[in-house]
Amino acid sequence: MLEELIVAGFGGQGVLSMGMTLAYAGMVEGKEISWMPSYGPEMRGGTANCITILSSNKISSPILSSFDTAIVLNQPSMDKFAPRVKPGGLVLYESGTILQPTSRTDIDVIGISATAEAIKMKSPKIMNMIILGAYLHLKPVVAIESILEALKKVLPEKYHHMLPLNEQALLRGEELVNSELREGVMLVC
Amino acid sequence: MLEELIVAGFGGQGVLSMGMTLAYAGMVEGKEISWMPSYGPEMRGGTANCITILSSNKISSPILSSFDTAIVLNQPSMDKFAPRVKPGGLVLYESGTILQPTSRTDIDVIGISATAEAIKMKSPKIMNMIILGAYLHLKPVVAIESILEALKKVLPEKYHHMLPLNEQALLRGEELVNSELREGVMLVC
Amino acid sequence: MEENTTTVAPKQRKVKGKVEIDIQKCKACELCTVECKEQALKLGDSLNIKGYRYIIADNERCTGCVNCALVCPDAVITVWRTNVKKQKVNVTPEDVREQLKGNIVGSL
Amino acid sequence: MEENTTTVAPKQRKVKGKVEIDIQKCKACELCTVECKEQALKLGDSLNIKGYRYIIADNERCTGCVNCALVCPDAVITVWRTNVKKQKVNVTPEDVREQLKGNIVGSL
Amino acid sequence: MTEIKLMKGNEALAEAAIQAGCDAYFGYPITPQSEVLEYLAREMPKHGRVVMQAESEVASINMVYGAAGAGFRTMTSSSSPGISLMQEGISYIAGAELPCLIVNVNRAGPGLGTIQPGQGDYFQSTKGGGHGDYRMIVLAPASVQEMADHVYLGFDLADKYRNPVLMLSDGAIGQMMEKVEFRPYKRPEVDKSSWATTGKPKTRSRNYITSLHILPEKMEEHNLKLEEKYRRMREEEVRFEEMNTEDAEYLFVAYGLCARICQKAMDIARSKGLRVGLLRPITLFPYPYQRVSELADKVKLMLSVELNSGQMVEDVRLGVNGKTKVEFFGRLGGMMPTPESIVHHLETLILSKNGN
Amino acid sequence: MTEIKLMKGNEALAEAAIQAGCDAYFGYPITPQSEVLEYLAREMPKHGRVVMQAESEVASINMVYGAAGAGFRTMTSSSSPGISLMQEGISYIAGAELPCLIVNVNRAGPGLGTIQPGQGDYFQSTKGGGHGDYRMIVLAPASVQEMADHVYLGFDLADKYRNPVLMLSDGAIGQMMEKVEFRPYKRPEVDKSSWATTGKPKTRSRNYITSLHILPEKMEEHNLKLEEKYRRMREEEVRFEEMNTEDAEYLFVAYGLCARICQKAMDIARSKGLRVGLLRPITLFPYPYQRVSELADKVKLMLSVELNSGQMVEDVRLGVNGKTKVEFFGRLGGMMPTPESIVHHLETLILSKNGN
Amino acid sequence: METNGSTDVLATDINQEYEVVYRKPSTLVDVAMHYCPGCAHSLVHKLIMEVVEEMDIQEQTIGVAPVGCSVFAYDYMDIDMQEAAHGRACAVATGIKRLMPEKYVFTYQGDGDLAAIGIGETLHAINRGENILIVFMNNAVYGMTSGQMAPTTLPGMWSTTTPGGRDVSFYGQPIRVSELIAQLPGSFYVTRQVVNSSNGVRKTKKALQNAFRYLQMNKGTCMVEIIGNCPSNWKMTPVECSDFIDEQMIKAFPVGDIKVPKL
Amino acid sequence: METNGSTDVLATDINQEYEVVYRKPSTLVDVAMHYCPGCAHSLVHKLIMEVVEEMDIQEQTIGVAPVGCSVFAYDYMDIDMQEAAHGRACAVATGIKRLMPEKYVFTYQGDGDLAAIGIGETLHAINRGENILIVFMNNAVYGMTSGQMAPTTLPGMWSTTTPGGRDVSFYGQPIRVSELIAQLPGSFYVTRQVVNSSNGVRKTKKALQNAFRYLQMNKGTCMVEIIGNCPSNWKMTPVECSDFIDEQMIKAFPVGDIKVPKL
Ligand SMILES: Cc1ncc(C[n+]2csc(CCOP(=O)(O)OP(=O)(O)O)c2C)c(N)n1
Ligand SMILES: Cc1ncc(C[n+]2csc(CCOP(=O)(O)OP(=O)(O)O)c2C)c(N)n1
Ligand code: SF4
Ligand code: SF4
Ligand code: SF4
Ligand code: SF4
Ligand code: SF4
Ligand code: SF4
Ligand SMILES: [Mg+2]
Ligand SMILES: [Mg+2]
Repeated sequence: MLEELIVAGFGGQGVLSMGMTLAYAGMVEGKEISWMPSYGPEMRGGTANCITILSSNKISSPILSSFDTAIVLNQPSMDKFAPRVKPGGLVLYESGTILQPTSRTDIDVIGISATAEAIKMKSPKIMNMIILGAYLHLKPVVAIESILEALKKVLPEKYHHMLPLNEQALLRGEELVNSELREGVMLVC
Repeated sequence: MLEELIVAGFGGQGVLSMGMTLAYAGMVEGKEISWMPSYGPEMRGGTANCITILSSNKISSPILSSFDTAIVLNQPSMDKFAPRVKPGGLVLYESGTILQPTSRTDIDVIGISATAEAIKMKSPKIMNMIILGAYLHLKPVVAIESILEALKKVLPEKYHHMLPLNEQALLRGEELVNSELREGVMLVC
Repeated sequence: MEENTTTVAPKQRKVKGKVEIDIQKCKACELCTVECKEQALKLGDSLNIKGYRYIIADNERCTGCVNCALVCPDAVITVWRTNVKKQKVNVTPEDVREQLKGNIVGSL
Repeated sequence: MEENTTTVAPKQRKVKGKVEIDIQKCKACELCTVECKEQALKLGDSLNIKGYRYIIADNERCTGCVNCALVCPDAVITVWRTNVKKQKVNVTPEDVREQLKGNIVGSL
Repeated sequence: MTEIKLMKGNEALAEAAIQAGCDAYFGYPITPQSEVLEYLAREMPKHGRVVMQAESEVASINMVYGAAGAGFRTMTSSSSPGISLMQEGISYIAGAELPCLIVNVNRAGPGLGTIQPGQGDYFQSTKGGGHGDYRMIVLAPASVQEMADHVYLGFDLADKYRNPVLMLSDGAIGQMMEKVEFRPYKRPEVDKSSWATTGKPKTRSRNYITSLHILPEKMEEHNLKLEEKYRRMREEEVRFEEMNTEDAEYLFVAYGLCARICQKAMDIARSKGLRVGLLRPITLFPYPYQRVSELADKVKLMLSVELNSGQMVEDVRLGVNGKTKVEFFGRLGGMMPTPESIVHHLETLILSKNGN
Repeated sequence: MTEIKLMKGNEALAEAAIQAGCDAYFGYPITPQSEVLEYLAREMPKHGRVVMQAESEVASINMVYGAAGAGFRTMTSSSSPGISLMQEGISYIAGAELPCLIVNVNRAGPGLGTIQPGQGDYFQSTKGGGHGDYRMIVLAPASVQEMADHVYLGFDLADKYRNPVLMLSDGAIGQMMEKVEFRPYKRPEVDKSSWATTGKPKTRSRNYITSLHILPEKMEEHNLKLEEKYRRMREEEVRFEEMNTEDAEYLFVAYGLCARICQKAMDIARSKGLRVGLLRPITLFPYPYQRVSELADKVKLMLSVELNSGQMVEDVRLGVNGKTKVEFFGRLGGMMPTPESIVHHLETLILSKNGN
Repeated sequence: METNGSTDVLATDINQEYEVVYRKPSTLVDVAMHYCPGCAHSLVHKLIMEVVEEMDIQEQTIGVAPVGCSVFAYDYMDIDMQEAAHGRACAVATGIKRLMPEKYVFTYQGDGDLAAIGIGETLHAINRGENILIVFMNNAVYGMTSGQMAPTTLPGMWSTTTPGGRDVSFYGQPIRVSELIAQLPGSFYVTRQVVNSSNGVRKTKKALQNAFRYLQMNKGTCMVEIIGNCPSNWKMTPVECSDFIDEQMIKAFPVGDIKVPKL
Repeated sequence: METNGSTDVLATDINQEYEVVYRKPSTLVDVAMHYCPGCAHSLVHKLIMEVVEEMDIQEQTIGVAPVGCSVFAYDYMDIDMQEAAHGRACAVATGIKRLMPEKYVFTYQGDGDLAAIGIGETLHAINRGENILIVFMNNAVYGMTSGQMAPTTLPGMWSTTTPGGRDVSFYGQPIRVSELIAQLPGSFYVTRQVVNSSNGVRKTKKALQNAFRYLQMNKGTCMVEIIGNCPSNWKMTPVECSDFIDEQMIKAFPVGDIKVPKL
């Protein structure tokens, strides 16, 4: 098993923690993992991204030029990373923020209005968990249980009461994908 | 013409200026010259020396391991440099300060009581000029006139009134050597 | 918010002011809103390209006191005012050089 | 120098002192000679191995006031004194530790 | 079995320092390694160890001098510009023979440059960025695990040779997260009482720490003593890793992060039928010249891949000494070569070579 | 004809700086080069130039940054430990592409070491003691005359390439006196208005001096621009001197003071019938690899003679690339090899070689 | 320029009926600054550029940027500038000013830059009485590197390197740079200001105007210390920061003139 | 030991009839020091070692030598010592003291070392309140490098780098380190003394004793500044130096306690 994923978006969108959660979940399942953030003066705005690799074998390069999946949360990231997705790969994006998805037809391109959904759920911060839920439904590289396990590590103690909310968000993401698919989005493969 | 000379003694004995005067005189006569001082925390006592080379041809190494002449003004310098004089070379020393001259017989070894003489002349500082005079009498590598010329450069303006005194000192050195020789010191060659 | 405003109705005012917000550079720090005694400024709901909810001005309330502009870190506020003559606030380079000849000047 | 000395003749003194000079370490700085009110110290004529004219002491004049020793940078002076009991000057480590338990002590 | 953690390289480094019994850390913040100081600021006090944010890198390295001189296990870390400021101090530490660990999380330069990863400090690290003839053992971790392992190794080698050890990492390895395991560590016994300045008892003569030998004769003696030590390092401490060298026709030579990328490039190349191997120097000083020389007899071409304009390649050439072709491929300014680009570069070289 | 003076190397350097139109000197005292600052403190004000004793070498190099950045001909000088403290500043100056002259009157290290002459800073000077990929043109004067001549040359090259130039001298050349002639000097016209921070008129966009390029893409662009500059230097600025190479069987390679000593050693060797030649690199960067390579085809053995533990010898090997035998002879800690000892070493090498 | 405002007024008649009473200075480059929302750096950049514009000294002014969040100052101030190594701005400014004594030279530095690594260069420049202006942005934290302790961090104040709050028994008290350097004969004008209110801004600008004028006299170093904020690392909103400054910062760093020349 | 003294007294009966009232401390290594004749460095070395002997803290004391003429201090003081890089003694001492809080740690520094290149490390160590003693030898010149200007060189005073005398309009006023650092809360005891007379020596020794005692309290940094001489570079005899100190130096550097703890 090998999944080479990039998550990209604005600073505050929880891009890094999404990748990190996935990495922890991978560890929970005894997979080999690598999480490589872009770092820099994010604090002063700008974009952030991280490459997360899950594999059943030892991982060589933590740095990649093409990906199985790109999760993009703003337009610049869509423009930058969609072209780098391997044929047959997946682009999952936040459809509220991104108005021009890629026009590629050799990959799956699926948008989720996670931001709006998060606001509905009264906690904008969990937007990234909704996306993660959607992603895992499309590509079950780790089990939801492992994610919840992972969240215990990622979230500081004092936020553990939020775990249920996060679980809801993950499930909400799942549902959203399903409806999307029902609305007839064709998966390439 | 090539003269490879080392002058060595205590800090305050005017060792460096003696060599420098000689170097200037060499320049006055259009010779090639090199003057290499030992430097370091002399100020805090210890010994000083300088290698002075006069030559009619371009000088390669300013640093030498053997010398045509060694002018030594204290015992440590005698012990250190007398052995490094080329066979047939000259060791000229201050006989008031140095009690054990070298026992070498393949070189000329001549002592001058310049310190006592300088005190007689009421200016201990010119001890080095007396020695220089003696040296130039034994080895006229430059003319006395050139030395006087040189002193004008070496001495700051305000000391130029001392020039006559220096000249006397040079001549006194000459005489001292003569008497020494009269007292039957044999020159090897 | 409208309720608890204590400002007199614009019409009565001698001095009228207007502000203009360079919305794409606004970062929604809200330092200006705090400074505006007339509550003429508030955060809007729409986002600018940087993703910030930029400031909306209600110029009917504005007296042109420039306080908002002074505290705006990103210099995105321009302020106009009527009857400026009476109480000159704007400082042109010329004025300042003039004053500088004399003693230290205060800023506006 | 002998002439203008104002000190009483040694014999009358209650306290007699003696100094010892570690001549090979003396650098002829003459700081001690200035300090010695009894003119008991002066530069000699002979040189030590370092080439310095070291200090000669005339212990008949010495009161053991230790001033010379205090100012000697190179710590080459040792001072003795009679009747030390009366006005103890020397300080042994023990004394000092004793005193240190109390308040700050002055040095001798 | 010890617990496996998921950690950033910088954090793994810091945690390992604690487990290695590091007594004191002195450092000054700089991206991309501030996590080291921040982690230790949280954790060290719990172990009664000393952690201090110094007023500068110059102060840091001189605090290290003092603490190491007193016989304590001491370290500092910084990134390129900060390491440059330490050069005088490092030269002093080497001259005074003080064991300590210095970590450079290399970023791209020169000057302020950028905070993205780089390997532009190779020369500074291996040939001595400071003045005078001195050497540090230079370790080049290539994974988060090694960020931890090299801390133990580094401290032990420092004590073994009474010499500073440098870990030359980079921003990517410092920032990335991987699994890391902290294996039980047994600290070797070292007796520093003959030189450490712990206060002079009546029973021994005083200890003093100095790099000053004003008499050239004495200084040369001291230099020769150091050279002898460096010779021993060259003999005993060379470390490297190699992959697929048995049948390799072409060899990638790379360290640190680059070695990881080259490993992927190697796989791609092999999948294309190119017999490529990889040599990863783990110690950059002492350098595996010997092994390079042996491999030079076997391969047609060596490609040194670095995040700089070509520094380690000089050591590859010195090892090869003309016996085979040596080429260089690198990216600069914090840019990363992709595995594909490396393979592509190799292919063009092979073509042009056959061209000749 | 210009007057011939008898001067110390350090004084000749200082006088040349004045005659080269140096606008400003910032420095901090250190043996064996304090004469430079002292001479200029006496003479510069007479010419209305700026000379300032800074509070440290760190301050000096950053004052140089400021003055050079404003477009003025600026220099500093120091000796080994002081130069180490300047490494960050030098890296910044190289990164910001500021023309200036830096003089290192090399003494023996590491650490405080001793004040006697050394060549232990060769690596630091030529490979970059600071962080990141940068290069300075490095000039190695071997006489008091060159201490003067290289100042003109250094300033001109600095302006030509908008790059710092380093003069790597040593304590002996700095302290010794020889004849020196100050030939009339014509300063090339250079227009710095496109970058120097002299105050922004309405007529041009602002100039700013920086080494920061936060985006890797931009930083790499900048690095590549620098590399192109360094490539041009390698092409256009290699300088060396050779003696008796036509018929040489054995070659001494040495720079600075060592080259002078080797010259005498060569004469002695020839008087003994050994066909010895001498190659003296004048630019240490760019290094005369090409010429070394050519000579490697002709000679049986190259002996690199240095006042260190063997640094330049690596560049000799890189130039030779296995084509002939390369050996090293050096003294350390401020000790000087005598001409005789060099010849003796060569003879034993020849014997042992024939032994094989 | 995309703007809003009461739509019934057209730009043209605005200019007839109304007069501009505040506009961004022309000397401030018209780009979005990289600073976090509400960051005092941007505000102070603006003020300096207002003074430069009003005094019409753009061509006579050279600025020196530090290493810190304001490292990019040269992207925003439309004057010739140099970016100095971390802490060395005063040395760089010395190099510039000594060669161009007729110019206005100022440094812009953060507390880490000026008071930690750069305290030596700062003190010596001031002791020499370099005729430069030092604009000192004191936000009590290392902003750019994300929140480590600065020499000015308040006792007990949290930072990433003082997770338990600054322990003065370990790190000592915050350094009051202005009071310290006012001791040096070389300093000519030293003042500390805040910019967390329109009045503070007015005073700060006045201080900057004074400083630039004093530079003309070549009587010594001027320092304008500004108590700034760092919303991102203080973990507060800009408005909360303003309160924190009033309630905490100015207790440790009293606002006002510390050294004023008697003319 | 080759000595002289009135020859009629034999060493033996000396010890019966007389008692030693002054002898070189056993903690001072019995070798000739390299310092120039009359140099205050040697004198102050002696005083420090007297205190260490009297307090019997040889085993608890670690000294840090600077780069300067006193770089060789470790050849003379019979205690464990470290030789620090130029100007960094306070950083080195911090490293030692923080790891061995129970020890007495002192630095011995010249004015160039402490106040020029080292002012940053010095100030920060004191601001942290490091519990160390700084013995500051102020001889207003760079002795070791042969007479360049120091930060403490007097206005108009000649040095090899101020051939026309120190021009304060160019280099500023001499820095009064003790007054400056007394401002810092971290400093606990700050005093300035002279050693050009037996009384000065007595006071200086007392100051050193106080300082070592205060170190036991761990209340902050102690500094004992000593106005020293430099016959070789002042171009005066030691005795002339003593007068110069009384007539010139103490005007610029007033002698006495600058900060005394209220206990
Ligand atoms: C030599 C060196 N050390 C450390 C750094 C990392 N660094 C960059 S900015 C900074 C401090 C910033 O704090 P401050 O000066 O207060 O500026 P602010 O960002 O708070 O405005 C540090 C430590 C560096 N770039 N160079
Ligand atoms: C980094 C560095 N810069 C400069 C020097 C040269 N240097 C040695 S001692 C010294 C200053 C000595 O003056 P001071 O500190 O006053 O001590 P003093 O000799 O007067 O007692 C200098 C500049 C050095 N050794 N290292
Ligand atoms: S100018 Fe005054 S009244 Fe108008 S919006 Fe700004 S603060 Fe409010
Ligand atoms: S102060 Fe300026 S940036 Fe902040 S919210 Fe108001 S207009 Fe926007
Ligand atoms: S002890 Fe007093 S009296 Fe005796 S020699 Fe010394 S100074 Fe003179
Ligand atoms: S003070 Fe000491 S060194 Fe100086 S002359 Fe007197 S005895 Fe000699
Ligand atoms: S980190 Fe702090 S100082 Fe830096 S830009 Fe953001 S708010 Fe301003
Ligand atoms: S040079 Fe000055 S400070 Fe140094 S030893 Fe001599 S007199 Fe003392
Ligand atoms: Mg700050
Ligand atoms: Mg001094």
